[in-house]
Amino acid sequence: MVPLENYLVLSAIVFALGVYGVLARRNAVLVLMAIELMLNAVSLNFIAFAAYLDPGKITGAIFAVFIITVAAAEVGLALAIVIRLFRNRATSNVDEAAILKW
Amino acid sequence: MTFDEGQGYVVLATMAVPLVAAFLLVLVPGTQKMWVRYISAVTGAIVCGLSIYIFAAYQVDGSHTQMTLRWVWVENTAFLGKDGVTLYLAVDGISSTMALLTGVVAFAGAIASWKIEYRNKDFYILYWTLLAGVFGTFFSYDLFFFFFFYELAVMPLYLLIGVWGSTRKEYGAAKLTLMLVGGSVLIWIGVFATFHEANLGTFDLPKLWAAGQDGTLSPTFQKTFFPMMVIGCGVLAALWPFHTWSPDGHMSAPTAVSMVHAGVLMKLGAFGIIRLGIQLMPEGAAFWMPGLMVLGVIGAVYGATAALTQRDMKLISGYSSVSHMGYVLMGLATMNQIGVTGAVLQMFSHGVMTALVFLMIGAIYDQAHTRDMKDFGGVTRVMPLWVIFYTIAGLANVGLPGFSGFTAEFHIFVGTFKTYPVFGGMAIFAAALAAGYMLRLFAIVFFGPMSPRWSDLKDLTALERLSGGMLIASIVMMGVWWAPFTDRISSAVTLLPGVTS
Amino acid sequence: MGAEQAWLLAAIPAGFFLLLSFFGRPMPRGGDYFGVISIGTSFVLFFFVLADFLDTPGKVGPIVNSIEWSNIGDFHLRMGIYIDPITITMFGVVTTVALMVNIFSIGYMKGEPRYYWFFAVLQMFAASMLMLVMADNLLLVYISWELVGVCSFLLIGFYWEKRSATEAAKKAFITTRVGDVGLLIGIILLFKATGTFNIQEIIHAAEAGEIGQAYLFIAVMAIFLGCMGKSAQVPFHVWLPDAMEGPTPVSALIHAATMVVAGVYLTARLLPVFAVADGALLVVTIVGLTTALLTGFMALAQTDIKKVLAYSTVGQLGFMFVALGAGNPSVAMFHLATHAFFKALLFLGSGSVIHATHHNQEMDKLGGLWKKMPITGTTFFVGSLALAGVIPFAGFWSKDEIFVALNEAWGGWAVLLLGLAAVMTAFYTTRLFIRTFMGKPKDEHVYEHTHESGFVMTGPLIFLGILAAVSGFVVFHGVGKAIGFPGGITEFIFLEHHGPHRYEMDWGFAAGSIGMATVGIWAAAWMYWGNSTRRSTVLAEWSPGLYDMLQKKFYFDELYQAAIDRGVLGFSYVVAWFDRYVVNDTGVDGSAQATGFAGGVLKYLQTGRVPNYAMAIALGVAGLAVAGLVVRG
Amino acid sequence: MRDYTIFIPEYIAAGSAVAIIGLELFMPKFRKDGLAYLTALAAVAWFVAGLFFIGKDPKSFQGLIASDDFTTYFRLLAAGIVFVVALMSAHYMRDRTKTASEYYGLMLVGGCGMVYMAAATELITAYISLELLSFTLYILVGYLKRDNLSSEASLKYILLGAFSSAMFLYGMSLIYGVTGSTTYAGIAEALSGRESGTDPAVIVGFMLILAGVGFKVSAAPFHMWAPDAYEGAPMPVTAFLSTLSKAAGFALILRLFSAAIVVDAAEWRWAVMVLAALTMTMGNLIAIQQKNLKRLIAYSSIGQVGYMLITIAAIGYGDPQGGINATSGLLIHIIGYVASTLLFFTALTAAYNKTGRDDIDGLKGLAETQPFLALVITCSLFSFAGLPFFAGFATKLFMFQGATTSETMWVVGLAVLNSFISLYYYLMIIRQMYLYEPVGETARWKVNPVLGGLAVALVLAVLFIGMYPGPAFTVSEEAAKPLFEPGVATGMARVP
Repeated sequence: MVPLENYLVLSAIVFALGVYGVLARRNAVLVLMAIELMLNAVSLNFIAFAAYLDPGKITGAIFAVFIITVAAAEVGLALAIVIRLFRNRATSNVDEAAILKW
Repeated sequence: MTFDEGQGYVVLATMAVPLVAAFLLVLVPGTQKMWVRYISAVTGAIVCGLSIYIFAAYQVDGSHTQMTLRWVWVENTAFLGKDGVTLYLAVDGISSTMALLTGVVAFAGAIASWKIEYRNKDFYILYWTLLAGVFGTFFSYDLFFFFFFYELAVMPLYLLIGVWGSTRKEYGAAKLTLMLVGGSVLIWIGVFATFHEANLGTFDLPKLWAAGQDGTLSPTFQKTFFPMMVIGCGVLAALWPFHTWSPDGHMSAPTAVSMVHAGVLMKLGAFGIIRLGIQLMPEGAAFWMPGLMVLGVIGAVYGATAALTQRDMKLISGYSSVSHMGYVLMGLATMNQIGVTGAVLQMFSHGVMTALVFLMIGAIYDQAHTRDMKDFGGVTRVMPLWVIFYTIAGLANVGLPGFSGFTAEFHIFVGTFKTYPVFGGMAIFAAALAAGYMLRLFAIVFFGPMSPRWSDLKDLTALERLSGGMLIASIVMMGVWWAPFTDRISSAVTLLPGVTS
Repeated sequence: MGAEQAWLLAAIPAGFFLLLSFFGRPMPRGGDYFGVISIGTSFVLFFFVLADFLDTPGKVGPIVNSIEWSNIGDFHLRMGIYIDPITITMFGVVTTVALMVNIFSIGYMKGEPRYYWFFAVLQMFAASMLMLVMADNLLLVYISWELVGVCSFLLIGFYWEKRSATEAAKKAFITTRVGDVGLLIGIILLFKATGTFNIQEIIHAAEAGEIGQAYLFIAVMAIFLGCMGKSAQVPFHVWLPDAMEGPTPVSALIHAATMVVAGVYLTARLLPVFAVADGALLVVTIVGLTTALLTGFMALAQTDIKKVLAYSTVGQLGFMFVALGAGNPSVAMFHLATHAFFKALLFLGSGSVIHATHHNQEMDKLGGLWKKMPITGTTFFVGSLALAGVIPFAGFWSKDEIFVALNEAWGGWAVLLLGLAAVMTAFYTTRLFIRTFMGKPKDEHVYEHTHESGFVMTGPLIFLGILAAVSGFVVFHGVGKAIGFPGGITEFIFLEHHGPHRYEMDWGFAAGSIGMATVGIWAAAWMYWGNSTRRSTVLAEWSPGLYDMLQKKFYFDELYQAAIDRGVLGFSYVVAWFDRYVVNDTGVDGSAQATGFAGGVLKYLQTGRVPNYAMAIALGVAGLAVAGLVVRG
Repeated sequence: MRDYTIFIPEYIAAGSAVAIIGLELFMPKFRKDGLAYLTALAAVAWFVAGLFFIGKDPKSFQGLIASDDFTTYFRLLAAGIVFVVALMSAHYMRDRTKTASEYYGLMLVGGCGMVYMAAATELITAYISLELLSFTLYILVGYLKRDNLSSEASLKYILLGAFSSAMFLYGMSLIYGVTGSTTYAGIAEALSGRESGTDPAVIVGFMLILAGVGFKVSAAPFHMWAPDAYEGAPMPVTAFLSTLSKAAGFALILRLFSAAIVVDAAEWRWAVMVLAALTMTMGNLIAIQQKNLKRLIAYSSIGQVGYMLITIAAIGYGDPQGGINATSGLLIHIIGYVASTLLFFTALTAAYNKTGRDDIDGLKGLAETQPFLALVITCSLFSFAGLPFFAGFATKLFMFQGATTSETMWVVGLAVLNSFISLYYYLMIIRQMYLYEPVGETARWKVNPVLGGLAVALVLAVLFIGMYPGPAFTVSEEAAKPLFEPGVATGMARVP
């Protein structure tokens, strides 16, 4: 059986990639994708922990399901807002959405 | 209901009448300017009468605190144990004297503000709120309410100065308010620390005092937090070097606010040092008092020196207030009966005489629209009564016998000499400088040839005479027959911890 | 009325002060008659007190009456009166001169603005002065001391429309105030050592040796500083000549006869304490001598009648201090009294002249006035003789006694120096008299309009003239006995352990005194008799520099002015600058600005860009996690 | 046992939300301000229903959701906030949008989210309720679709919100990994049962959770979304954000920290203290430089969060009684803060409806043209600054007192200093109103009676709490107690 650590390291790497994506990407949609990566990493974590540590082996999985559901809703909402912004400003570059500052 | 409880309601009324007046004024339409004035005058008279009663009815031979009123406010909740927060009002010898001061100055200020036309309703609302705060602080025997009223007294100042003031009023108002609240920051911290350290679950001051004296508040604690309390209160008492709001603030403030502020509010600071410093942390006081003495002396000399070359009359009084409050701090720092009594005497004395000075400056500024001494000269020709009043105030300021200033300063000097002869000498020297700046003002403003520009200045109005007359009566009373004051004050001072005879 | 009720002497004028100052203005003639009534009552009461005092069993024993004033813990303050021969003498001097001056002023001040106010303040002054001399404790002394100072201030500045008057008033008050710093320090030091303000108790404590020598010396010197200020001793003398800006009756009462002698009075009162402190009396002597000499020189070159008299007053006060320095209060008080009479006379006389010549007090414009003003001239002549120390006028006896006492105490060198001062006194007095009353008028216009003053003014002159002529005789045992005293003045006023001392004429000293007076008078006559311009300018020609220095009064004023401008005011400017720019603008406003600036910088962290915000979150988490691992791991 | 009755108040709220949305769907011409009044009515019903739960025995739904006094406290608070904000929005939204029902519906739903955040005793539930509130806020912030700022604010909020909830989740996953449980009781039991020594996963997990909740309450350095979102959002939503969202965040923090991870307080309390210090300082310093009122209040509320966080640290440092002290302090301050903020925004909305300006200069001369509003705004600002007579004084004093322990003393001092700095920018606002003449029109104008009445009621509330804090404090203590007593709230006997 693959040791738990492998899952955790994978999850950490994916999470870090997600964080990198959020920090580095300028397109709002890509930022959203990066956030999805992070959420996926979390789900992976939960499932791995559930499988290895939780005697009931179920809570983590439930959590993962919820995360997926919420993430879907989140992306839907976020895309709607991005489109809203695109309509108003003809851009989806997060750097250009910077009227509000200081 | 015992007699003492009944008197407790008098104390409550003294504090509450201004509040009620403020509330009534909220209901009066702003266009009814005369009604606003009548209500304020009546309020002033009532408050003044009540405070005279408190002063007169205080039993010198009676118990330490009299006229007690206790209403439980919040108790047995979370960290508050029994008597957690109580509306605990009472007077001792010191606060009865201060109450008298406040009553007189409040009435004088209220009728001196008669001629305010611009939004006088708002002015009086704030004015009476401020005074409720002042009275409340003097009467509070509960730390929560002490601080509550202390802040309440500071709160309205920004608008009072900012809206009705003159000469760089925004700057003066902001600086004054911020510095005073900045001082109370330190008191806040001290309050939290004290409550936590005493661990009694109560803000009841007598219990906390007992804790301070029996060592529940450890010496280390007291030494750490005493400076905070004293500097916090000291800002309001123009403790050097936290005094700079005084010249600027007074310069900007309208007449009545200057009167009340210099007359009464600055006393709150010194009063706070007694209540929260000496009484709450006697060990800290014993340790730090020499430091306070040094600052007091610096303030006394420094204020007088800086006043020597000022040209704005209000600046002179602003700096002289710094100097006189320096005496108060010195008196407190002597930690002996005569000195501390002198400090409280000086609080009263400086209160009435500075109120008179500012009343006079206001009387001429309203007509001349300038306070620059060099603009004036020979004013005696057109305003003889004004000159007489101002002269009395000035001479009291100089410490001339027969006026309150001497009585107070004399006691402070005697007290100071007992422990710090050199500082006492410097303080007396500063009193000589006071003669310098006051006489300079007399010579330039009152005397000499008169510029025709001022030929139509009017002398004091009837209201100003009444207002000034009351203050002069207080000045002369204390100057000539000071036993009623010293009896009351010393009856309380004797019981202060750490004060030697 | 018993002597215990002597406080009425002060209370009555005080009451009239209130009456006049509140209601004087609308009264007919400004209520000037109330002034006379007020002081007159005190004057009459003085005789009751005197009679009662002399009647007291044991004769000259002091009379004490005091009440408790305030209590602070175990600090009990009592206020009361203490009547002894010194007080009695001062009572006599003050009430007499004050009464004369009040009467004189009715004529002199006629038609002046604020007429009622003048009389009101005179009452206030009389009350304070009387309180000063009967106070049984130093606190009350200090209180009265300051009150007379304020009256002096108000009266010098009576003509406040004149800048010079205002400046003079200010100068007088502040100069004496500087001395008062010392006085108050001294009083408090003595209180600290003895725990009381009561003069007699302090004296007992000092004599019992309860106070350390050095401490006592410092305390006594501090008090003496106050006395010097009040009595215008060098270097505090500068205010008195300027004080001549006040109305002349005021100069007579306050700046010649009474207030300025308060310093002498207080030193005399505390002389036992001075005597205990080693060296204190020497200092007193030196100050007195210096003053007598310097002001003698200064008076030589003055042309203003009143200024000459002012310098002469300072000089005579110096004489009194010399007497005190010799440890002899009786002589000092004796000279104080005679001086009060003749100097008041001279001032009132000069007031009469000034009044008659429409406010002309420059000798250069006067002259030959005797013919026009016989009464004034005669009485002035008497006064001058008394001042010059011509036998048998009052000044001779008291001055002669001073020489005797001085010789006993400090020996010949001091006598010589003081003798020089006496010569100069005779010189400038003669010069003054000759240039004002003798010779030909220098300004015909002024001369034409001059006329003798009315009786209300000449009456007091005559009365004081008589006193100036005869009051010196009280030094004799027989004379004193005849008017009811135990004997001559030295048998009436004395220090307890010195005991009464019966006056014996010392012919050697008397001859010396007469000689000195003669020399001075002769020299002045030689120079100024008969409008001889050649001789009168002999000094100016011989040494213009010296003459200029005399006229400029040894540059004291210039020196002080520079010290005040450069020193005190300069320091004040520095402090004010420091307060504005360092404490306020840098400290207070600076910290406010720094806070605002910090906010201004920090707000640029808020770039408005999502990646930056996300970076902040990420860094925050990372930072916390790392810190956590370091701290806790 | 499945006791569905404990959700009755939320049934009312959520049902009303659906009803209101449906109403507009079927009656598009229905008055838009009418919707607001209906919402307010629903909030009243919600509130009244909530009243029945006061002092009842705590109940738990499957160990996931607890209904106790703590929950009820936030239930009533949520209903109150929704009531005020709905009334506040009536004219504002009527003038600016064609459809308003979702706005009001979401507001009610968001309120439910807050209640569940307070009630959740399990991580998944907590997360879901957090997202429930967040989603409604994302939409509300961007509700003015055609408004550039509104949509930008919304975008920033959702991107960063999602980012931080990912952090939060990652933290939860680590804690789950260490403890093997997602219920607070299970976590606490597992944490206290661990052998001594510190597990890096626990530390990192705590920090990530801290970041997640810190984002919610806008603690520095996770606060940066707040000023932008506040400024861009419609005015009433700003009020909603600064009251309900903050209170909800603290509800979650309180239950989570005191019930689940207090046993390992040594691992996180210092971090909370540091965050508190950083937050209050950043918030107040930057606020000095602001020109826009909404933005200024955003920074000011960040400062307030800094103060409130001290109590969380104090819970970590204290014993159960200390925890009750600190928590009741925090809860009473939340009452005071919410009341003052709502008061401020009520008045500001009234002014904004007239002038259309939300910068500080826009208030110039308000004391001349509308003295009542000027007075109300002054009251609220003084209350923020903690001056007496107003709620802020008493509540802040009690909060700081409750939060004072030997260890947190220095942050309390810093907090007081900061509240002094805050006075400066409050005075700047007051200065504009009172010291300057109005620009343009100087005639007096009338305030909408609804807003006026609301303002009067809130002023009275603020004054009452300020002068007689006893009742509010008792309520706060009652609400705080369940967190620190063994029982439903923690689901277990408290671990020492």
